Formats: sequence, C-alpha cells, structure tokens
Amino acid sequence: MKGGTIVADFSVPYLQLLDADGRLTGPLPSLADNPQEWLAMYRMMVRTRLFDTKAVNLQRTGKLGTYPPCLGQEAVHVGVGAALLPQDVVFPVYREIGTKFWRGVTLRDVLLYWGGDERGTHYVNTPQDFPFCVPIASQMPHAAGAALAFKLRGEARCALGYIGDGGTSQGAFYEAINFAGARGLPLVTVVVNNQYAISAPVRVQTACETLAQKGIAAGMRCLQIDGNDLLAVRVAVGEAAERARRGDGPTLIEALTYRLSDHTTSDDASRYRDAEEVTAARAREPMVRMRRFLEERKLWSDAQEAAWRAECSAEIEAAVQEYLTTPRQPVDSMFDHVYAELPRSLEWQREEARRFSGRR
Amino acid sequence: MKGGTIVADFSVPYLQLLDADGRLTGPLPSLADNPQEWLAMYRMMVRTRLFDTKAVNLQRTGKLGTYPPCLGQEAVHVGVGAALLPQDVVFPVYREIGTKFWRGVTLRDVLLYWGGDERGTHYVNTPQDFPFCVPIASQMPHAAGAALAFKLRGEARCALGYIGDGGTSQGAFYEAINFAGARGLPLVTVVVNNQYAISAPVRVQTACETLAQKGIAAGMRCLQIDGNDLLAVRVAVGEAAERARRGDGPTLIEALTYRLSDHTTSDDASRYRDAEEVTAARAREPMVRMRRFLEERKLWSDAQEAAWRAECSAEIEAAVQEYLTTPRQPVDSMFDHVYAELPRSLEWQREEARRFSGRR
Amino acid sequence: MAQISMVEAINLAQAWELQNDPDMVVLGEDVGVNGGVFRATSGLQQRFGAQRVFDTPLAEGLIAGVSVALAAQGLKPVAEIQFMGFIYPALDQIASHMARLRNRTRGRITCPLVLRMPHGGGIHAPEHHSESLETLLCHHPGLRVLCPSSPQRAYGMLLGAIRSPDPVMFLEPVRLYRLARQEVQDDGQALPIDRCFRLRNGDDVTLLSWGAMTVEAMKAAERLAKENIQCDVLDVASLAPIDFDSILDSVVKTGRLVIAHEAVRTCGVGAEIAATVAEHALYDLRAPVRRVTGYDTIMPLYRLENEYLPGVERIVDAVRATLVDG
Amino acid sequence: MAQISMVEAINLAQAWELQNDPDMVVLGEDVGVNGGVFRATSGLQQRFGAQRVFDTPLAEGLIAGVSVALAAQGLKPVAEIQFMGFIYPALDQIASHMARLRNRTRGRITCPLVLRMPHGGGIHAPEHHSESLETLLCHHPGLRVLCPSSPQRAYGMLLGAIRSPDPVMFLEPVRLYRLARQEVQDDGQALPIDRCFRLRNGDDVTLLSWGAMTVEAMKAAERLAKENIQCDVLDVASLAPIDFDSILDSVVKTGRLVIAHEAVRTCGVGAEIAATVAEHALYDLRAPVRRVTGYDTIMPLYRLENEYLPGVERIVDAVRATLVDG
Ligand SMILES: Cc1ncc(C[n+]2csc(CCOP(=O)(O)OP(=O)(O)O)c2C)c(N)n1
Ligand SMILES: Cc1ncc(C[n+]2csc(CCOP(=O)(O)OP(=O)(O)O)c2C)c(N)n1
Ligand SMILES: [Mg+2]
Ligand SMILES: [Mg+2]
Repeated sequence: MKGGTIVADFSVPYLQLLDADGRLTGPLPSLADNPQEWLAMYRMMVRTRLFDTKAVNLQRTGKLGTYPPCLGQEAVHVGVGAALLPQDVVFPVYREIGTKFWRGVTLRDVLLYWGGDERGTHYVNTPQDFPFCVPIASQMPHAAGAALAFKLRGEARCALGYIGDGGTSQGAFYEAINFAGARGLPLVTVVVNNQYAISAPVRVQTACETLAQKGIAAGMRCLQIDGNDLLAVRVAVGEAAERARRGDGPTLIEALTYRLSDHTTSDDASRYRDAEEVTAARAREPMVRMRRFLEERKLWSDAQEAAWRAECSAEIEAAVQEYLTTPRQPVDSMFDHVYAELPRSLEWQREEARRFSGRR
Repeated sequence: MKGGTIVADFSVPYLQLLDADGRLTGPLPSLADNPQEWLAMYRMMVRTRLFDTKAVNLQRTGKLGTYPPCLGQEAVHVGVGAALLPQDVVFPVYREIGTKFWRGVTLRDVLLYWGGDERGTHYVNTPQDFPFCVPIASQMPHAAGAALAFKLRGEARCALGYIGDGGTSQGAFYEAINFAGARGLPLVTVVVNNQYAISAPVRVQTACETLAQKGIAAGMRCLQIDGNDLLAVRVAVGEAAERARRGDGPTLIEALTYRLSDHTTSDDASRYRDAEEVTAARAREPMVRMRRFLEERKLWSDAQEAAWRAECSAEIEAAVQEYLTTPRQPVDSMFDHVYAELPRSLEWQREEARRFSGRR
Repeated sequence: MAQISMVEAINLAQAWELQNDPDMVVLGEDVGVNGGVFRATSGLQQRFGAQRVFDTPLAEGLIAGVSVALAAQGLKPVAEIQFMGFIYPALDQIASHMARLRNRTRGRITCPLVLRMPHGGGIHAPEHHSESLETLLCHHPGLRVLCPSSPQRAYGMLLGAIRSPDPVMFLEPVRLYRLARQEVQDDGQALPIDRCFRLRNGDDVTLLSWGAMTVEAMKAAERLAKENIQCDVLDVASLAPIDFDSILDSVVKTGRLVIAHEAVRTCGVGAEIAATVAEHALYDLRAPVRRVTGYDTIMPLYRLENEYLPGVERIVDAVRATLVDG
Repeated sequence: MAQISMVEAINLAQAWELQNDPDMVVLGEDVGVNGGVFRATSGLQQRFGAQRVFDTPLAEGLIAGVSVALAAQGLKPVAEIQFMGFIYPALDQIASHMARLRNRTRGRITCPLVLRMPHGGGIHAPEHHSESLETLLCHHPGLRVLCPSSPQRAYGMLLGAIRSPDPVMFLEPVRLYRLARQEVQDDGQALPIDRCFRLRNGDDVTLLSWGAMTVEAMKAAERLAKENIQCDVLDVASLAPIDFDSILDSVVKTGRLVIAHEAVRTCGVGAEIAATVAEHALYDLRAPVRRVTGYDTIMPLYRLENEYLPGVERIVDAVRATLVDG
C-alpha cells in the first residue's frame, strides 16, 4: 500500500511462569509468591480432577446425564478461582467446576445440575455467581452487564466471563467485549483455548494467530498465557482483576490449554483427533508440573498426596450418595418459578400436570 | 506483566492520496492514474449528490418515504463502485446509492424503494447485487457467503460488504469477517465511518482508536483510509478487490468520512451535534477537492460543471416523473412472491385481500 | 391535568420511576441525548444524568444481555429496542435467559426488567419498521407481554411493568404514539398488568384487539352500533399471560367473538385466543370465532401498507359475518 | 432394501442429493469429520470432500446468513443447526432474509435452502437441547417448516425439501433418530412437502400430531382401539404451510379433534390448527378441540422431562374427554 503511514500499533504479550517440567521460567511476581495458596490451589486441582473422573464414571453407569469433563483444564479454572475475591462475580460456560468449587459451590450441586435437577444451581456460598450457561457465548453480555452494574454503583468488584475457543466465533462474545472496552468496565474475559469446539479445531474458527488479539477489536488490554501453568493463570487473572476493581478497565486473557477428555460424555474424540496429539498434550498437562514445583520446595510429598486423595475421594463419595438419594422435585416445581406468582392461566395446567404425574 | 514475551504484532496503515485542498500527498499509484476514470467518478459524485438533494426534497413534500441521505459520503460510494468489476457482488446497507448508480441501478429503482414499492429492488443491470439491507449488519454474513460461493467455484470475483461505524457493534459483523478470515475468502469489507450511528458518536460504540483494527480480530489485512478522498478509496478498494479475486484473501478497510446530513429525513441531527462540528467537517467533504484536482489538470471547468449538472437534473427530473407516475402494485403482489407457488392456504387470504382492496 | 400523547405518557412514567426508584436505569440506542427516535426518553438523560440514562452500542442482543445482568444485580433496567422488527438479535437473550433465569435457578437469580419497543405499522415506515411480533414473545413462558392502547394505559401499565418482579416486554403501538391526546394523571399509579380493559359494553359480539387495532375496533363498533349491533370491545392489553377469565365472561355473554390483530395470522395470538375460547366455551359460541389479521405474507413496503393492515372494513365485515353465521 | 433408522435415512437422502446435484453443499458445526453430533452427516465429507461438506465456525447466525448468500448464488446449502434450542442466533437471518428475500426482490433473488435441526425432547439431554420451537418458524410466511416422523418420510421429505424452490426448515425429532428402523428405498424419490400423512384410519376422533408425538399418538390410538374408539391419526408433517384440506376432511368425518404437540401450549401450532378448524368446521365439531401440549413452563431438566412431555396417558385422556364432551 503506497503512501501509507501507520496509525495504530498493537502487540500481544505471552506469559508463562512454570514450564511443563515444573521449573520457573523467571522470577515469581509477588501476586503468585504465596506457598499457602500454592498448596490450596494444587489441592483444589486434585479434588477437581477426582470429582471429574467420578462424574464421568457416574454417567457411564447411567447415574448422571451428559457431562462435560474438565480433564487437563484444571489450572485455568482453579487459578481463576484463586485470583478472584468473593465479591467478584463469575459467568461460566459449563466446564469450569474448579472455579465453582473454589468459590464454595458444593459437589452435590454440580451433580444435581448434570443429573437433571435445577436445584443444582443453588450456590449458597456464592449467591451472585451465574449458573452454567449452555447457549454458547450468551453469558458474555451478562458478564459485561454485571461489570456495568459495579461501575455504575462505584463498587470495587469485577466480573469474570469465561468463553471457549469455539465461543469466540459467536457475535455475542464480540458485542460484550466491545461494550466493556467502550465503557471501560471491570470485566476480565478468560478465553479458554482448549484447541477444540467439539470436533472443530481452532483453525476452523479463525485465522487469528492468537485468540488474545480479539481484544484489540474491543480496544482492550489483551494477553496470552500458558493456561496449564497455574501460576501464570493466578498472576494474569489476579492482575487483570485488580486493575478492573480499581477502575483501570477490562482485560482479555487467552489461556492456552488442551481438552484431554472427550467434549462431553456423548462425544467420541477419537473420531476427529489423533492419539499422538493427545499424548503430546498430556505431557503439558497442568497438575504434574505443579506437583513437581511443590515437591521440589518440600511443600508436598507422596504421603500428603495419598492422604489428600483419600480425603477427597471420601468427600466425593459422600456427595454422590447425597446426590443419588436426593428425591426428585415434585411436579409442581415446573410451575413454581416461571413467574414470581403463578398466573391464573397456569393453574389448570398445574392441575393437569399433577393429575398425570407418574402416569405416563 | 512480568515474564512476558510478545507473540503477535499488528499495525494499521493509513492511506490518503488527495488532501482536503485537492493536492496529491505523494505519487499516484497506477491503479488510480486514470484521467478518464477520474472524470467518470467525479461526474458520478455530482449526479449522486443532485439525486440525493432531490430525494430529500421529495420526502419533504410528501412524495417519498423516509430517506437516508448520503451527503458527504459520495467518495466512498463512488470509489467503491469504480474499484469493482461487474462480476463482483455488492452487499450494501441503505445509503450507498453512489455504488448502485455506478453499477447501473436506475434512479427510478432507488426512488421506488424509498417510495414504498418493492419493485425498486429490480436492478436489471446488476442482477446479483443485493438490495438495501435495513437490519444493521445482517448483510455482512451474506457478503461472506457470496465470497464463499466464489471460492468454492474457483471464480475470480469478490464480494463487497458495506457496514457503518454503528454496525461494527453488531455480532453479525464480527461473525462474518471472522469467517472470511478463517476461510481466506474474497471479501472486501468497507467500514463507512461517518462518525455517527443516528445520534451516537463512534465513542459510544467502541474504545478502539480505529475501526480498521476490528480486522485484526478476524485475522485479516486491514487499513484505514481517508474516505473523502476518492482516489484513496479507488486505490485501497481496488487493491483489496484484486487481492481477493486472485485468492489472496480478505481485507477490511475503514473509510473515514462524515455524515453531513441528518441520519434520515426523520432525524434532526441538531439535537445531538454542534453546528461547528458540521462546519469543520464540510471543509473536508469529498467533492470540492476532487473538482480542484481535475480543474488544476484542466480536465474540468465551470462550463463543464454547469452542463453536467443540467444534464443530471434533467435525468433526475425524468426519473422522478417516471417514479411518480408508476402505478402502485396490485394487491395480489403481496401474495405473489411469498413462496415460489401460492400455497392453498393463502388462496382464500388473497381473495379476502382482493375483496377489501381499496375499501378501508 | 394535561392532555398528553401516548409517547409523552411513556416518557412521564419513566421519569416518575427514575425519580422514585434509585435502582432504575434507562438504556438503548439513541435514548440519551437524542431522547429516542420517537422521543420516548426525551429529556431523561438531561434530568437524571448519563449514569442512569445512557446510549448503548448498536446491538440489540447486547442490550438484552446486559439488561439481564443489571437486573440480576438488583438494578431495574428499562431498555428500549428501537423497533420491534429489530428484536431478533435479542431473542436468544430474551428466550434463553430473561424468560428462564428465575426458573433455572429456582428463584435464586431473577430478571425483573422492561424491554420497551415500538410495535406495528401504519406510519409509512421503511422495511422492518412495522412488525407485530408479539407471538415470538408470548410463546416463551416466563415473560409478560403487554401492549397498551391509550396514553393512560401506557402510563399506568408501564409503571406496572417496571415494578413487576417478572421480565416484561412492553409493546408500544407506533401508530398511537401521537394519534390522540388524553388527560393522564402523573401520580405514579400503576395499572394492573394481567387484565383486559373493556373499552365498550355490548351484548351482541365480543370484539378483541390490542395496540393500534383497538382504534380500528372501536371505529368498527361505532359503525356497527348504528346498525344496532352492540360490540363488547375489549383491549386484551396483557398478551401474556392472557386474562382469559374476562375474555370468556364476555364470550359467554355475547356468544360471538371476533379478534383483530396486525400480526401475521398463522400462530398469531389470535389463534391462541380462538383456540382457548373454543375449548372452554364451545357450547356458548353461536358462530365460528373470526380472526381479522395481517395476512400470511410479508408486511409490504408502505405503498400497500393499508392493504395489509386490518382496518375498519374488514372488522365490520367479520362482525356481520359472525351474526349471519349463527 | 435395508432396515434403517431415521438418522440413517437423513444421511442417505443427503448423500443421494450430493451425488446428483453438484450445487448442493452441506455445512454446519461438526458436520465434517465428526459427521454431526447425531451422525446425520457421517461419512459425507469423506465421500464428497471438504469443498462440499464442511464445518463452520460456531455461530448459528453466520451459518444461516452464509446459507442465504450461497443459495442466492445458485448453490444449494443444506445446513445443520446443532439443536433447535440454538436457533435463536439464526432467527434474524431466517426471518429478515430467508423468509423475505424472494418477496423483497419480487423474485429476483431467491433463497432455496434447507436448515436441518434436531427437534424436541425425550433423550435426557442437557438444558436447551430439547426445545420444540416450530411456532417461531411457522409464524414467518415465506418459510416451509417440515417435521418427519419415520425414516421413510424423513428420507422422502428431506429430498423434497432440498429440491424445493423455497427455504425449508427441516425439524428432526431427536427421539426418533434411532427409535425404530424401517425399510427405506434409497431411490431418490421425494415425498410431497405440503401434505399430511394418514397413519391410521378411524371414524371417531381425529388425532393430529407431528414429530416424536406421532409415536405417542399411535400408541394412544392402539390403546383406544381396544375400547373400540377408532382414531383417524394424521401426521401433520408440513407445519407451514399446513395442509388444512386433509385436516378438515378428517374432522368433518369424525367431528372430534385432539392435537398433541411437545411445544409450549400458548401460540403453539396446535392453537393455529384448533382455531382454523373451529373457524371452518365449527358446526361439524361435536366437542371442543382439545390440545395436549407441553405446559406453558420451561422444559425442565431431564429428571422431570417425562412429566413435561405429553405422553400416551394424556392423549388417551383427551380423546376420551372429547367423546364424553360431545
Ligand atoms: C449457541 C450454541 N450452539 C451450539 C451449541 C452446541 N455446543 C455445545 S459445546 C459446543 C462447542 C463449544 O466449544 P468451545 O467454545 O471451544 O468450548 P469447549 O467445549 O471447548 O470448552 C457446541 C457447538 C451450544 N451449546 N450453543
Ligand atoms: C438491527 C437494527 N437495529 C437498529 C436499527 C435502527 N437503525 C437504523 S440506522 C441505525 C444507525 C446505523 O449507524 P451506522 O451503522 O453508523 O450507519 P449510518 O447510518 O451512519 O450510515 C440504527 C440504529 C436497524 N436498522 N437495525
Ligand atoms: Mg474449546
Ligand atoms: Mg455511521
């Protein structure tokens, strides 16, 4: 293009603190220099993975509905959890149980939800967090909206919106980040790039070399991180959240990770990807490296690992029992929450439902 | 962000060839070095502006429906027209009559459309071009789809999608450019940044310093141009179209211009912008500078201007007469094009419509 | 008490509530400095500031989605969709979230908000500016769908909508925005949002309509009164949930029913009313229920608009047919 | 002739037409290598190449919009929307362009294409995966809306849809995808796409349904036959435009009508049928038309799914009530 001058310049930084072997790649920012938190985060990753494995098994044995595993993505979810404060609000997709558990959502709640029971969205410990959101990307305008509410009220809080690599193709995603940029909202967007949207690899979604650069179109700060590096997640999201809370605007973070599992229990990933690819990805998974990091610092041992796993397994077993013995909701429950009060015209429909309850 | 490296770098170039005084800012690329075309383009700008003025008058006197003027944006529309080949396909919004006229859409067609008659979409000379598109941004997926058709069939054609600054806030816009990027489609996107979406200035839409950078999120080539510079438009769009036709992928061009008129004849722009701003913008409008450029090269004179204006006015007058004397469509026409064949269930509705025709 | 138009009434109701409910915010395209393309929010930003009355980017899905979260956060968004024909990009948020959030979370997170939108045709507007798409909303349980037909009802029902614990879709007939002026007391009194309004008492035929069609229905009723046919004219007003008690009472009284609406006939709200009435009052019906509706075609550009929109003639004809039938 | 399931029939029909119509392309989320989440496009990319069968980005609005232009360009897109619950982002394109392009341009640009989508519940799927939203489509003139209920009808109607000059929304009942196998001749023969199909002959009550509900309707009819109640069971199949001639013929014969559908009751297609029948055949009706439908609530998560979906019991009950009524 002759006669051209440059009117705008952008770059996308990348952050990794802990490499795949558990070695620090440089000095640790103070935000992540907290051994107590390392342990808590690592423990939560283990707990999450054990739960995840159990949930898949429950589905396989007909005791749970379709379930979307999070195997291999625990660092993103737990790191986000640790980076947030209770007053922040999380807008998840459907895979981020590590974040939910960190914030106090119970194991039973998650089982209930995927077990086909609306009561699984109760979240007594984090009452403003949104439940799972199935229509892809539709949670992002909510995240922006909550961020707007915080800004309008002058509250030092941030909204955290999750989105998948596939989700970045939906218009709602762009509308939300563009708005957050335009208004300088306290929104942290975490793009979980696990390389696939069901069977579609990222290259089907976009020609972009990074998903982080989507933030450039929203006029916002953006960066890419190693999403299997718990410390990088903790630092990048922590910094972004702090900026957001103090009024310095939104950030978009692309977290590179890999979905080691099938998309959901209904999916068969071997139809569309090679075993070698998965093997290679497994070598970069997030838990081993964090365990090494802790062990090298004498903060964790095989014995501790075994004890913690046993503790988690017992907790999970108890939650599963609780879940399995939770009676279904009464048929009335279909009508109880459609409106604040049942409209007259729904009364006779409720009568009909009651009359046929259990009689199909 | 500590420990950061840079993983991606971008910049947005800017192009202006003819400044507001009609002086070249540098050497003229061969694409635009065509005196015959300069004249044709200039003439079309004059014709467009005269038509536009007439259309506003017709609306004011109750002879035309709501009409969206293009005053001040003629260079974008005419430059785009000149940059395209007949086999290319245009997906307009509603203001781009300069492009339509260049491609052979008749004045009467445009009057008919804004006069409330569907026959105004006939376009005998450019039968694949899409008609005006009212739902903002919904034309962009069409442009991408046509580009996909060309690519699938191996045709050396491009699709040109128009979008306004306001339109860049709609998800459909991003979805379309992202797809075009992902598939390397022959799509040229022209973002007509006329500074306003009805009353909303660009800063309501986005924090971006350029709208061109939206293309970065689509992984595509992007640039910003002086949209009041006919030659810059001709060159930028021409280059982009050539690249697209020869398989080198999509380009997004932000054309900076200014809507000198009200948004439509239903709007009153004085409610939301200062007279000074408009005055300043008028000094940068596209026709004066092009006329100076031509006059300096002895290619145009006052006499020629007067003659051409007279010729256009006569043509416009004739088209207006044609339009005003075009009888309304029969009531049956409401039913004729809903399906390829009238379904049985619509027959009695057509009967009813006939029965009440003219009897309200 | 001033004589005001419907659009002024809508403006007043918003001003009242902005004044009295610190959580209320107004958002949408051009609602700020410009005061809305129909001036329904004129002066509100000036009076209440840009923190409470503000323009959004041009994206209806965003407006709806942001409103969901504002409501969940305890604010009370009253958002404008510039024309009902542009509701489509917002439908995912409306159907998947507004209508469902309460149910999904068993009442933990609710979504009390108002989406205001101009509705219907008759003003020679461009393509997509004259749509009557209430069915798309009424088919989604969890939403309330309202359509006032006078300045007074617009004022009171809008206040009722803003104060409702449910998400309310508030359809404003463009043709009535400035058609008639009426005395409206600006006293902050809400009207019920689950009721029909009786516009005229009659024993011969029940005539139901809403929005701009109520004006045609009333004209038809006046015309028919001269032939000594007395119509019981009801403004349905609350299109979801519908006040079937009042409708059935009237039909039981008259034995005849004509429904007039602008929307496309197939699966229009008229179909629901006709079906429900025929289900619950079949033996009271002395003639088939007749629907006078927009045709199952595309709303034409404006030159043929009046051929498309149901008018007095078609309503009168349907009422007479109903009397001949039975 | 092989015994095949509905999803296999859908696959075969697409393969047939891809083989015979060089302009046809298949697109959607996961339709390529993965062959669709229900395998409806399994093997097609392998056989016909990634130029003709390809994955799109995850954006239903884009899929619909791109299909509009592919069709306008003379290709024949057959696009998959992964579940009907995800149709919302595509509705603007469907309503504003697919349904209108022919009319808008007076026939200059047309939009012959097929949008396939899984429809309905009954497979214990997650939230938003069990929706029956046919009303949203049927309310838009310009579209054809089909819903087959057997492998054979799926095969023939899909071919009819692909060859139609109109845009066709093709709703595939997920519950039937693998429920039953049937001999289907893979001969490229299309079935009409503007007709009801009679599934059972009877003189006592007309029983209408579509999609997965036809299975429940047939079971109900068998049960009722044992009580000597003979149902005339019709699969409506073409939900827009509807074949009212066949429906009215049947109702005139039986004098009684029960309609069963999964979708929400209010403004469901059942309302349209009930209203039209009561308008055209009121005096033939010996009892009120009864609708057995999904309730006006949110389709619950799967533990209560069977309480929500109309089943044999409710249909049987409605038919009996119709006989008692009249
Ligand atoms: C609007 C919409 N379309 C389609 C689907 C079906 N679907 C569920 S998950 C999924 C892929 C999502 O991919 P991504 O965003 O990368 O998230 P991931 O599953 O990898 O975490 C699709 C297509 C959906 N849930 N919502
Ligand atoms: C989906 C949709 N929403 C709202 C409108 C109403 N509307 C018409 S033009 C316009 C502003 C468009 O601004 P821009 O894209 O900058 O184009 P310009 O008018 O400046 O050429 C709006 C909001 C519309 N036509 N479509
Ligand atoms: Mg993914
Ligand atoms: Mg603009």
